[in-house]
Amino acid sequence: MDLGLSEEQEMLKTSARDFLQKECPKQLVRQLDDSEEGHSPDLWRKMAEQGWMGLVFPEEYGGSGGSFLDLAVLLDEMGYNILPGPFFSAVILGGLPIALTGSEEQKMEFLPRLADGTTLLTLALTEPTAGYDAASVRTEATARNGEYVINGTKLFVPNANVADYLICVARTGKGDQAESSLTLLIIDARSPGVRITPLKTIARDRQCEVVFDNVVVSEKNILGRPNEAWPIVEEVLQKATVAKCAEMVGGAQAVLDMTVNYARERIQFDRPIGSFQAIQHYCADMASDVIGSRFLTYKAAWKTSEGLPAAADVAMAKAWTGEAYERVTLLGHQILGAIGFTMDHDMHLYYRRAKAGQTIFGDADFQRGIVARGQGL
Amino acid sequence: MDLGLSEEQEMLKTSARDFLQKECPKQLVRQLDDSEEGHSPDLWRKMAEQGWMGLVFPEEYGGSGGSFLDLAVLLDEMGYNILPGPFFSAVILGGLPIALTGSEEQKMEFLPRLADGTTLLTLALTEPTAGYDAASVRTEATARNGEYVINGTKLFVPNANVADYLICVARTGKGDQAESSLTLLIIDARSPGVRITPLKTIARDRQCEVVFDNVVVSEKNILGRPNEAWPIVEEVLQKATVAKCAEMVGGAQAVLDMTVNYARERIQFDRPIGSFQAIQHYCADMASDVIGSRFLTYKAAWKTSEGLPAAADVAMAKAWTGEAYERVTLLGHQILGAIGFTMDHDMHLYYRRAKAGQTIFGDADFQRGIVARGQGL
Amino acid sequence: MDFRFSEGEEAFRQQVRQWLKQEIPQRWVELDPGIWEETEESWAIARQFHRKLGEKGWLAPAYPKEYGGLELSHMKRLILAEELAYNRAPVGVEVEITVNWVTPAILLFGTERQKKEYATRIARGDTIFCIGYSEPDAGSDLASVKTRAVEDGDDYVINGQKIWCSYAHLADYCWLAVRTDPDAPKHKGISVFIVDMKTPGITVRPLINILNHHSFNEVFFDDVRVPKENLVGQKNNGWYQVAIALDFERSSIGWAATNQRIIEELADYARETTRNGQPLAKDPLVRNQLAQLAVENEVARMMAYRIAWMYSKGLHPGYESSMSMVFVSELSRRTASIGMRILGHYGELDRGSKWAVLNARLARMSLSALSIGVGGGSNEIQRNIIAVRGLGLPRK
Amino acid sequence: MDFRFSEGEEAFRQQVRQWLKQEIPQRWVELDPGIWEETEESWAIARQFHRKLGEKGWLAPAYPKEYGGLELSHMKRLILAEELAYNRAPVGVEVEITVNWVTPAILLFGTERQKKEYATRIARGDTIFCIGYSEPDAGSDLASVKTRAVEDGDDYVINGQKIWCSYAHLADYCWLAVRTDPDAPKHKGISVFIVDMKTPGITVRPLINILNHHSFNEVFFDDVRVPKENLVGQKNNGWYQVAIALDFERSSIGWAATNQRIIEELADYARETTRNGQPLAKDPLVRNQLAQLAVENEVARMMAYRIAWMYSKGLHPGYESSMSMVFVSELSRRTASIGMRILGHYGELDRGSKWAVLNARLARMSLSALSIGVGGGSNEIQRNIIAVRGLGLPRK
Repeated sequence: MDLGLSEEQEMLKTSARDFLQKECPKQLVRQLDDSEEGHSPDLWRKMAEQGWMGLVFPEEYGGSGGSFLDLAVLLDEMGYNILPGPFFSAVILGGLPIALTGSEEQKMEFLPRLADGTTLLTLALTEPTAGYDAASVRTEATARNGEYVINGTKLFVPNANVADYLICVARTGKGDQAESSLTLLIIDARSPGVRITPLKTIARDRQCEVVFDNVVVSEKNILGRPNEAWPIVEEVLQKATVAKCAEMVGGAQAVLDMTVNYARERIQFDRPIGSFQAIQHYCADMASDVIGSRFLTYKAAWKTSEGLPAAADVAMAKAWTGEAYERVTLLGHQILGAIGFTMDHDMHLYYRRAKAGQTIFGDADFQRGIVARGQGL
Repeated sequence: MDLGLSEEQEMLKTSARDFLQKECPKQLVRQLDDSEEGHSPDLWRKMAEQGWMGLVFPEEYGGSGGSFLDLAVLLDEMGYNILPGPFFSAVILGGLPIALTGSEEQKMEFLPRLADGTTLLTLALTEPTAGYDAASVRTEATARNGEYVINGTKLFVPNANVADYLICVARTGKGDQAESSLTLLIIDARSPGVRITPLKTIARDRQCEVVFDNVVVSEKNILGRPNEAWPIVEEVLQKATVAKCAEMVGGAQAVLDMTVNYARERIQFDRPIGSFQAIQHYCADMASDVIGSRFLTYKAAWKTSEGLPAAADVAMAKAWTGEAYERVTLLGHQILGAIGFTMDHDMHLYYRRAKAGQTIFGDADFQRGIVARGQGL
Repeated sequence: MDFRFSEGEEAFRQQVRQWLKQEIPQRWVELDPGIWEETEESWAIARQFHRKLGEKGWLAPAYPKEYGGLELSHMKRLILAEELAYNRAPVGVEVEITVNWVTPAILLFGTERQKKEYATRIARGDTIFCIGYSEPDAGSDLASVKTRAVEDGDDYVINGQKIWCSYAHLADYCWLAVRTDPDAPKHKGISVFIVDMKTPGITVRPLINILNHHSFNEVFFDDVRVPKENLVGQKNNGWYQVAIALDFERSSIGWAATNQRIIEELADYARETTRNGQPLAKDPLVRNQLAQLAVENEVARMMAYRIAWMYSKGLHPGYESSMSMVFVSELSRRTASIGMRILGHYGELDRGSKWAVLNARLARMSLSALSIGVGGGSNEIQRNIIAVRGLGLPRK
Repeated sequence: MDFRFSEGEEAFRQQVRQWLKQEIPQRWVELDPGIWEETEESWAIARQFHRKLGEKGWLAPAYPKEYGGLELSHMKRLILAEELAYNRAPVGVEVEITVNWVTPAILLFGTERQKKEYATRIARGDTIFCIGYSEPDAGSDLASVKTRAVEDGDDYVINGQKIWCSYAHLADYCWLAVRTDPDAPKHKGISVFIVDMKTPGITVRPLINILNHHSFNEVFFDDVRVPKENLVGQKNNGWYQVAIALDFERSSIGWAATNQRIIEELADYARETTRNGQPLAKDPLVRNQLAQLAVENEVARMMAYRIAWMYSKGLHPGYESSMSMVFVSELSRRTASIGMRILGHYGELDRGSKWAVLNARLARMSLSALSIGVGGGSNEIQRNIIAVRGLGLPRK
């Protein structure tokens, strides 16, 4: 048993922290949060130079063949620094399905360009039900002379507004089971009939409405095997869930650090507020929440990385981390008081992301449903 | 609006507290808890002299015509002093159905003897499903020549071991609805075929298994109208639920008082522990739980007393008070530490009753189900 | 015991409701601003509405009639506050502050001139105060005030800085606590002044809150001259006066009524929304959560009623107000959190977004609720008060 | 990172499991005593089992081989502790105390004679200590010890009273903290002695716990003569020695494993029990609660693993142990509470009652769990430690 990171991972962690502190100061975070696109091509280029977008992809496709655990370490630091932009959607939601199920040709086409920062992808999965189940997919792709015509509305699609390609989960048949007639299609975001509208969220992430109105793509754009998309989607979702947990762990850690520093320095009633027992106990509970999140998340990430069955572990990590991150930010705000209620302070940036992280890929109740199945319930 | 008790109720409260402190000291509570019967005929006689058993029954049946709210005030004090014995089962579970639906003859037969302390009754409702719904009643009463033959097993019947009569809820037909074929029958506890086994509970209340094995009673023993028992049972349950809340409010108040006194006096690290912020905040939360319980309970009791629809209020009171009483006792134990873990201290007596109170007549989740219906969900 | 309102009180409630139905501007309903969400437009609407309320005598219904009040009973004031909040009338924090903190203190400690001049205008809705208590190094700890006032002829000359002054950029006056005796012990030597915000030397600098609105300000005092007649009460007695004022009827009923409305709207939403092929209202977890919110808000409401009832009995609630505020503030956060969770991804959508539901009120509330129970008079301090004043636990 | 145990460790786990399957007496399974539930019979079984464990070297596997230990790796000790607890082996609190508090302190501070004499016998399962720290006026506050030891020739003469001495009526020795210099500051002037419980002048008076068992005692010392050679470590250095000892590997893995077993049994029960015509396991609220317990216990388990892992890396966990204990103790209470709730009326039934389910373990646990995280080393103090030592928050 080894609960520590490897030397290489520690180096990755340190270099990521240094890079982000330097290249993505909170000032830039705020600027991007407030911008229309929520994406800095300049920062993106620099990240590509760090090799981050290709971290987990094989070397033959321009990646560096890192492990999923390496990616978790990187995401942890991104969460710590609340990096805005499409990294998560491009690499995890966009890149992973291609790496998992793409043809050699597709891999060669997309992965190197993802890795070198020239192409952005995302996954268009959820629809107005806002659920992560197969039955919720109603968008239809109808076969017609070697082409597919796509119609439907996708909702809460991350970073579609800057994506070059959308990987669309569409219904291509009328199987008995909701799961058995879904297909992945790679769609150029500039195709006629694609309409992308960013939604306004409190996390100021870029979730979008994507409408497909008689969008025509070639059958060569099918990713993986027709009607057999769901197991791939499930695998991507599972990985995305633990990846999101890694981000949240970093965020929660940052909130703890920020709060403890404040409590050490802020004087009230002639004492640092961190000397009051109530504040001490809040901080102790925050620390406990953070470490719990860290271990559950890294266990799930490690299992994922090793290719071991991890469904229950991932669900446990998300159930705990999603709620813990919210608790940690709420206590952070409680301890900071009025100063944390100002735009100028960073605390609310974390709080907003905690709320978004709690929801995406299924909230704690949803995850506990998966855990219960794992318990044989 | 008047959130205070009337002068008479204040007097009842004071006299009940004085009486119980004198006649039922904790020493007697422990003795009764440990005894086989859980009942002191001597104390019972004295309570009858106080007019407590007849408090809510009309004067013509030996009662004093008090209101349900008066009863709540009395139960509050009984909970404060954790009075053991069959008062609750005799007066509320046994007496109320007779007062609500009994024939003149039945009222004359049972109520005066209940009021003067010579007869004990209880309600035999729940069965091995342990649920408070009509469908759970499987015990059958089969009509035969002006008699009924009763077969079945009742479980968790309070104080059946000392009851003279059992009011049995039995199935007398095969209606379409579970609710439509239930009948109340008054059964002499010494009838052949009645077998009563007290169960051992951590609250050391006297919940019993009652087996009816071909028990024969006359059809004159039917209470109310045949096959129409369920609305009566529901009314009794609703009243019993708020009555139990009143008991719990008193118990929670006692725990708060006991804990605050201890925190004022116990010195650790050269200070009273009640001066530590953590302990102060625990106590503040306990006080908040107690007052919340008090208001929700008294509101429900007042509505019940006034004959106003109170289903949602009663469910709210029970949902809150059941959980609050447990929280309060848990914090009480936390603050008391080791001393509270000894048999000699009173705290655990309250904790045990809090656990029992939480369960009986449906736990908080069950009550929230009723509240949700009230919300139109 | 009687949990009913009297017939007269019920009639009054109906009267208020009717009036609000007519008088709340449609534009306000569209704007639907939450707490700490003043814009120039919403502020303008609110000021108009204040005057209307003032005309009815409902802006400061507690005041003596001679100072523009109605001397309305405590129970009716409770009802009024409940209806205003439930119906989302354009009454903001600034009125709460002016009406409930400033005037009562003026009436208690002020000169006859001050009472006449300010109380009456406040009751009419003509005058708004901001509060100058907090300083950068004294948030919860008022006794640490450093802003100085020095006598000079007929004036005091004030220098220093205040922070968290809500609506200072819009207020007519500041209710200012300053140090007038720097050599006295911390709690002594503080005085309270009424300062015209147009006085030269006052600079107001905005602090944008996390709802992206300008409610708070830093206020800088640079040789600000205030006539001596604007001293309220006794010189150097300010800490005591402020402590009394903070203790005035802080009505938590508004929060409870706000929650009530939102819990009802969530229930409506759950009834009307289908998820996984069945109404959300049939999901046992959702039912359980909404029911628990309803139960908790009933506790909050009763705690608030209790305060009004105590006043009506001539009792003076102390720790009971603290308890009520602690409970309702934490419940507001829970309501926002659980509400957002029930809405799922839709809960994240901000006001003005396509696909937003319930006018994004839950998302907004999840942010605004972060301001409740923190800072000056934080829930930690309130819990200390409950323990020490309410339960008699030792201070040390 | 690697969350797996090594092959050797897994093999060791299998070995322990096999052995426990053979060696746990059937009678013990029937008795199924929880914590603080020693009876004469269960005590006798436990003492037998201790000797068996001792023979395997598994009673004190951490000790140096020369004192009867196995010098087993930290990870294997973790596994051993986990399997013992999960399989409900007859190992009580008394062993935990003796093995994990007393001997490590003897090995650190004791004379060679003390090490040889006591450590070896403890490792064999021949000797049990009780702890004499708490006094009526010093529960969490060890520095307030008043029991006095005065030098007299070759002996110390001890007078005073101790309380909460678990198993003092059954123990062979007492590990006793007393004041040897009444004039020194509170934290100085305390010394630790090994006292034979058969020494004249010792009176043991039972305190019956709320499980109705005799675990705790008051112990009175009336001119008890203890040879000077029984002083452990330096005179007047006792407070420091005790603080170190309290800091020794306190394994929370036992609690986590105990919870794990119970959560699994609750899940079994939910699968096998029909309520309202469907298996309890289909009730969404029950599913949600059991899943949450499983998640929380996974946190508890990882916190415990972390401690062992840190030791295995040569690190010395401090606040990490506090965190682990706070978390698992509160989780144990939640497990008992939620478990009882899921069982409904059946959950209230005590051991030996007709109709009891899961051997009434939840009801028993709901009582025994009241003892965890309270009193000396309470969760409040542990949270202070986390804040101050772990997070660097200021003490004052």
